[in-house]
Amino acid sequence: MFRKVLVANRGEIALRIVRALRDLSIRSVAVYSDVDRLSPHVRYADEAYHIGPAPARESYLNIERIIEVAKKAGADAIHPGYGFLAENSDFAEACGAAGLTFIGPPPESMRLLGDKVAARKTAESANVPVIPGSDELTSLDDIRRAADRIGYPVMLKAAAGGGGKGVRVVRSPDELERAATVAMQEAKAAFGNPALYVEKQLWPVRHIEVQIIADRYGNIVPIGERECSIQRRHQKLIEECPSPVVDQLLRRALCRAAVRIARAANYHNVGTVEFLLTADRSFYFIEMNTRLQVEHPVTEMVTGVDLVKDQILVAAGEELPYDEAELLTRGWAIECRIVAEDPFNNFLPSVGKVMLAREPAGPGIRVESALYDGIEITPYYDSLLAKVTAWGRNREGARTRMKRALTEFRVEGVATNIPYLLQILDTPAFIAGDIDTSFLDRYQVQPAEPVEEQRLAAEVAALLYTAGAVTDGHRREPLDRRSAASSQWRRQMAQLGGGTWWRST
Amino acid sequence: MFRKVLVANRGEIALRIVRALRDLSIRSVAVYSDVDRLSPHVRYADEAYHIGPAPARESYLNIERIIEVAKKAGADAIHPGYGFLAENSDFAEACGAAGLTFIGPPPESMRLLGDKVAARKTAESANVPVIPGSDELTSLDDIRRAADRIGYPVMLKAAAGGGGKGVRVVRSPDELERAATVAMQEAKAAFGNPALYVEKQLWPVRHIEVQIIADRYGNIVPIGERECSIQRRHQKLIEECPSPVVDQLLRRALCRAAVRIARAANYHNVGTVEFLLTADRSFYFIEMNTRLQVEHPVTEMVTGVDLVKDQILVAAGEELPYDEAELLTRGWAIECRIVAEDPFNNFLPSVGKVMLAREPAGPGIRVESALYDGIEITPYYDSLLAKVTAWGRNREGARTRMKRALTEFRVEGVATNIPYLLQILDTPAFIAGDIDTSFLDRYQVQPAEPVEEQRLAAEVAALLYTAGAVTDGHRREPLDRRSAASSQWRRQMAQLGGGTWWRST
Amino acid sequence: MEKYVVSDGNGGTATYEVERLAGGEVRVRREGSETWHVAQLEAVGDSGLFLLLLDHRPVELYIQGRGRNGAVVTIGRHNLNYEVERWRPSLLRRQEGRRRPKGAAEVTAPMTGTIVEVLCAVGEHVGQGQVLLVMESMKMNNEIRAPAAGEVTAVEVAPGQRVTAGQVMLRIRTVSSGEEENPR
Amino acid sequence: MEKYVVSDGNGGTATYEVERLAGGEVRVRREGSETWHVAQLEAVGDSGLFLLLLDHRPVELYIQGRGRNGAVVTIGRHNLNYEVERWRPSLLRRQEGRRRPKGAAEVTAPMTGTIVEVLCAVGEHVGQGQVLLVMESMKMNNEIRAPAAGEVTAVEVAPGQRVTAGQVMLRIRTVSSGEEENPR
Repeated sequence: MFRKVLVANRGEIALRIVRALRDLSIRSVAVYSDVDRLSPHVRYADEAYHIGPAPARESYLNIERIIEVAKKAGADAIHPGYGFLAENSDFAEACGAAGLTFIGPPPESMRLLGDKVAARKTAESANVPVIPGSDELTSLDDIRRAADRIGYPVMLKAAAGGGGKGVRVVRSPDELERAATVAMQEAKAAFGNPALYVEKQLWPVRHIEVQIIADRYGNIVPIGERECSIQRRHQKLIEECPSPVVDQLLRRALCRAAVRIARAANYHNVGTVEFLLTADRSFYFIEMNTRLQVEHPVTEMVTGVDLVKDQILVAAGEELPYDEAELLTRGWAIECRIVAEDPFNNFLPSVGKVMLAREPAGPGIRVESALYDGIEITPYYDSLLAKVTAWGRNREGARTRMKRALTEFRVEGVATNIPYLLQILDTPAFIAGDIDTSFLDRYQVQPAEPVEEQRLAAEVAALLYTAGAVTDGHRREPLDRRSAASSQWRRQMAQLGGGTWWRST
Repeated sequence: MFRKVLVANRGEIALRIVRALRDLSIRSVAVYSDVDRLSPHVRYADEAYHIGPAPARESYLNIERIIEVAKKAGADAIHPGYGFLAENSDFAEACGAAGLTFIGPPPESMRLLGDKVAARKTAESANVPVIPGSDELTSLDDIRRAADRIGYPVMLKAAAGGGGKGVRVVRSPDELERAATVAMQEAKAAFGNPALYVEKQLWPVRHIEVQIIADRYGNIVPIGERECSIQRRHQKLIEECPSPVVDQLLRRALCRAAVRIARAANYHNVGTVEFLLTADRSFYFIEMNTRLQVEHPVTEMVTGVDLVKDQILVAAGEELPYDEAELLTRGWAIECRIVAEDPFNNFLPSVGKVMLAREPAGPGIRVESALYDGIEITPYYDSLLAKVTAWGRNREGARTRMKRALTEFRVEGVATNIPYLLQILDTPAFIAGDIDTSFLDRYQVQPAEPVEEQRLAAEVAALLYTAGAVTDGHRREPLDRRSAASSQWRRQMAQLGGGTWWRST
Repeated sequence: MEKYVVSDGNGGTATYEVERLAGGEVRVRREGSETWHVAQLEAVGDSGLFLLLLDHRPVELYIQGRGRNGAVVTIGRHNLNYEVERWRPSLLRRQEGRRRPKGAAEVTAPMTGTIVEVLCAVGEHVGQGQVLLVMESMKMNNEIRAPAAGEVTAVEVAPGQRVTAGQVMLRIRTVSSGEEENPR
Repeated sequence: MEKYVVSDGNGGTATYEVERLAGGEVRVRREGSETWHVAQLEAVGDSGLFLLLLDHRPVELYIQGRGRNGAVVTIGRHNLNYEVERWRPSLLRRQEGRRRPKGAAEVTAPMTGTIVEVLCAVGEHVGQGQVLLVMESMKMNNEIRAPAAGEVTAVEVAPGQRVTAGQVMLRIRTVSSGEEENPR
């Protein structure tokens, strides 16, 4: 077993890993950029090393520096978390070259599954359905033939590209020529290669994924599916386990497919196989994420498996301590991602100081967070502040507990999407589990004004606060340090009998 | 179903109930004494009413006032929590007379099981073993005959008494006369009645209890056992579910016995049947607690049952939504009670202001707490501040997570038993599950001095703090408001360039 | 009995009668309403969190003082900015004067980030809500929209430029009702 | 290079050499040790919680300032009380003088509560750790023990009496080594 592991990440996931290491009695080494020195992942670790300035490419993406620190600290292994270097096969190889275990799959598997075309071929070879599509095409005639064969609507995608760049949806044959011409121009401009490929546009679809874990001895265990159809700009926002539409038969088929792909890719460690599921209950492989997933807690709460602990164990060469038949699933879990974005201002990221962070708790609630009072939210990293997972004996039980938890969650000083999440949880479609990947695109944020009851409370509070009619004299210094006058006045008030101004009249 | 429920309690258990009510979409009414206005159970409730000054007899034990508030607020039911009025059958009857549902068993069951002798008879009638003992005795000869029949060691207890008052352990016949004479004198002085009864002293024993829940339709479901042998002064400190020594056969026997007693007492709602378990795996009924138990979370984490939610449902006349066969138990849970007592100062209760309360979180950890930064711990109520429950796939997994959680838990300003709990968790006996009710009596607190590493860190911190060598100038106002000089000096320092004193040299 | 005027940032005002009760409670009535409310406000620790008990309803609020008479109250998702003054006959009229919007608007950076695209030019007339700029922050592109209809009078940023939160990026002369008069 | 003397409440002192590095880090060495340590101290929010990074080891501490040069540092279960002064040749001698315990001790109430029993009387000689009083608080009886051996010189409470935290309940003249001299 490892004696010491470096965690090459930050925020809530780094803290999650530090905690798992502590549970395993393995020493943890945190790394931090200039702006993260006070983060909980640093404070809760056994050791901590500064690795550079705030921008990720100079710190959390700095392979050389991270490996240097790991060797200096005497670590045996590196856990990459998710994001940053987690799917970087060069990093995995560099770890190996430095004599450090990379806690993740073998670099070859990462490379194979990271290449779109190769991953698709792997899935086909494993008898897993992929989205009907063409090879690379460069002539309009070939594109038209492919589209006719596949059937409209189709998507045109840059063969050399990635992300959403150059993607065009074509609903009917008469739209094809114009769309293909523009898409080829864009592809050439963006990637230097005009080649396109044509893919069936499936709609409506659900995003369903299967969690797997594999050891080095050929044991591959699927640990249930997750439903991740609630997405905004391709960012998952609410995930659940299990899916409201996956029954035992479909679950078995999905799990078998996921295991076949993992086996075909010589995979070990944790991974997630993503599928699209259409209304007729057909599923299609999209891609495999070769790392721990943000939404892993929903699986953990329903199955009782500790994915982070177990991925460390299998990376250390241990055999999986359970097989599929031993895993008992129980109840339902829903996760909400709390991000620093303002839902009432076009989802602008909000930065600044969190004056107060009070997290929810109580039965069925798990919070993964690196918030603390006084944390500065900076523009350097993604906007994820915390994850709340709610467990219930059934979906409605998890949903109501999630609402309770989000109502308890206070983040003052920085706008979050909590009110938006509360709105989504109350839509009839979400309550019914009737969701697909376009759900949030269709959903309009309710721009709620304060209700009369709130306005009255706020006015009365402002009145009592400024008039000094605060019980017990607990008056705080104003945050606005510029207004020294106010501060002085408050001090005078305090000398005249505290905030209990009323008592002195 | 109820529309509105008054919670006649305070602290973490009142908050637990408020949360359950929210999960059920039932409005909650909190009550508070003078010192509890800012408590989370008040803040998280839908309504809150003041019921009197701090001493419990004038507030949380004031039956008339609580029922008056319940009627004023339009509540349908009252949840008593545990402690205070939870086992007061007069209160349960007063609720009924006022047209309010008491969320607990029927007053007749409470009365029957609250009477030691009647409870013992009920157990015997239900074929449940009780501790061998005598009837009430007043002559020395009768006492000697009873002791001889039962076999030494025996305990002499005041027949009219309760608590530990007048209890004497007699190890051999030659000790009997003196002990019985003194015990009768004490009993007469304390209760006006010198009558004693003689009971077999069982030792070593474990305290094992069975959680049950029953609806109004005769369905009684046992929900597993709890091991509560870690006690100090008869106060449970660490509880777990399941027990390290209870196997499937014994579990079945314990559960059957618990159900028989509940049925004999016409019981419904939640309740706990307590047993002593001897080394030869015999068990003896002690008493039945006719209320929710402090340690209910361990059962909840292992079974997935929400005991508070379900007790509200059955009180509202619903049928139990599960039977024994449907309950899946999974893994292991351990609870630690965090109390405001100083383990290094003879366990003196500590009162005062909690300057900082940071609770643990993460996978497998559940915290039930009513702490917040700034809360005043007063001498009016018991010293329970919070409960931490850790779940793991096995006992060792739960234990290591508990250690992690207690290490993360910070309570500044008031001494707690957290270091003591950490010591206990690391004893070989606890690790082996080899515990009995006298474990803590034998255990000596390790009066740990700071280790050299800690002393160095503290000295360096004091040095950098007072010298103003604090990074980023985050200097706080001294808590000691008496030292205005210091405060002024700090302000001057701030004007001279903040706490970054080093930068200005 | 005291009387106070509570003004929100948007020109709305309400007058309250206030009366003290025992134990720190207060009775308040909004002018124009028949209802007296019983209220009590207390700080929860030193963090800025307050508990208001209003007619037995607990309400958590976050309050930041602003100057002698001001307070920003956060309730749920709402940040409400108040000024509170003792009531005087002349007060309401002055409040009225404040209500009208000014004829110019500044578009400031809502967060630190980098300008990706500028989608308007000086002299251009833009509609309320029209996208003026795209800026990148936290690995996301964000559209900055016009707060009001008007004419762009200045563009102070260019693509690739790094801006900090609060920095003025554009100026707009608005064409709303505020243009006719600008008191004092 | 600066030099400081750090004194704990029990007469222990340590002298430190201090040197500043870039980025807020500091190099410190305890006199008598060969080892230089790299340290950095920073406040986590405004709550009194601090992070000390000491040779790459993160240590959370809770610090309360006391006067101009004092700090109470809580580390783990320990509350340590320090005074820090710039080093001067005369300093150590003065520190020495402080070490000796005084010849009198007060027994104060550790918490608010009610006296249940008084188990000693004026003039009685008591041993260290002997139970002097029983007081009730939080529904529990608690034994108050003698902090040192000595003679009880005053009993200021009686059974049934309510006492508040910090209130003097008993006075003891101690018979420890401190009695021979009482500097200044």
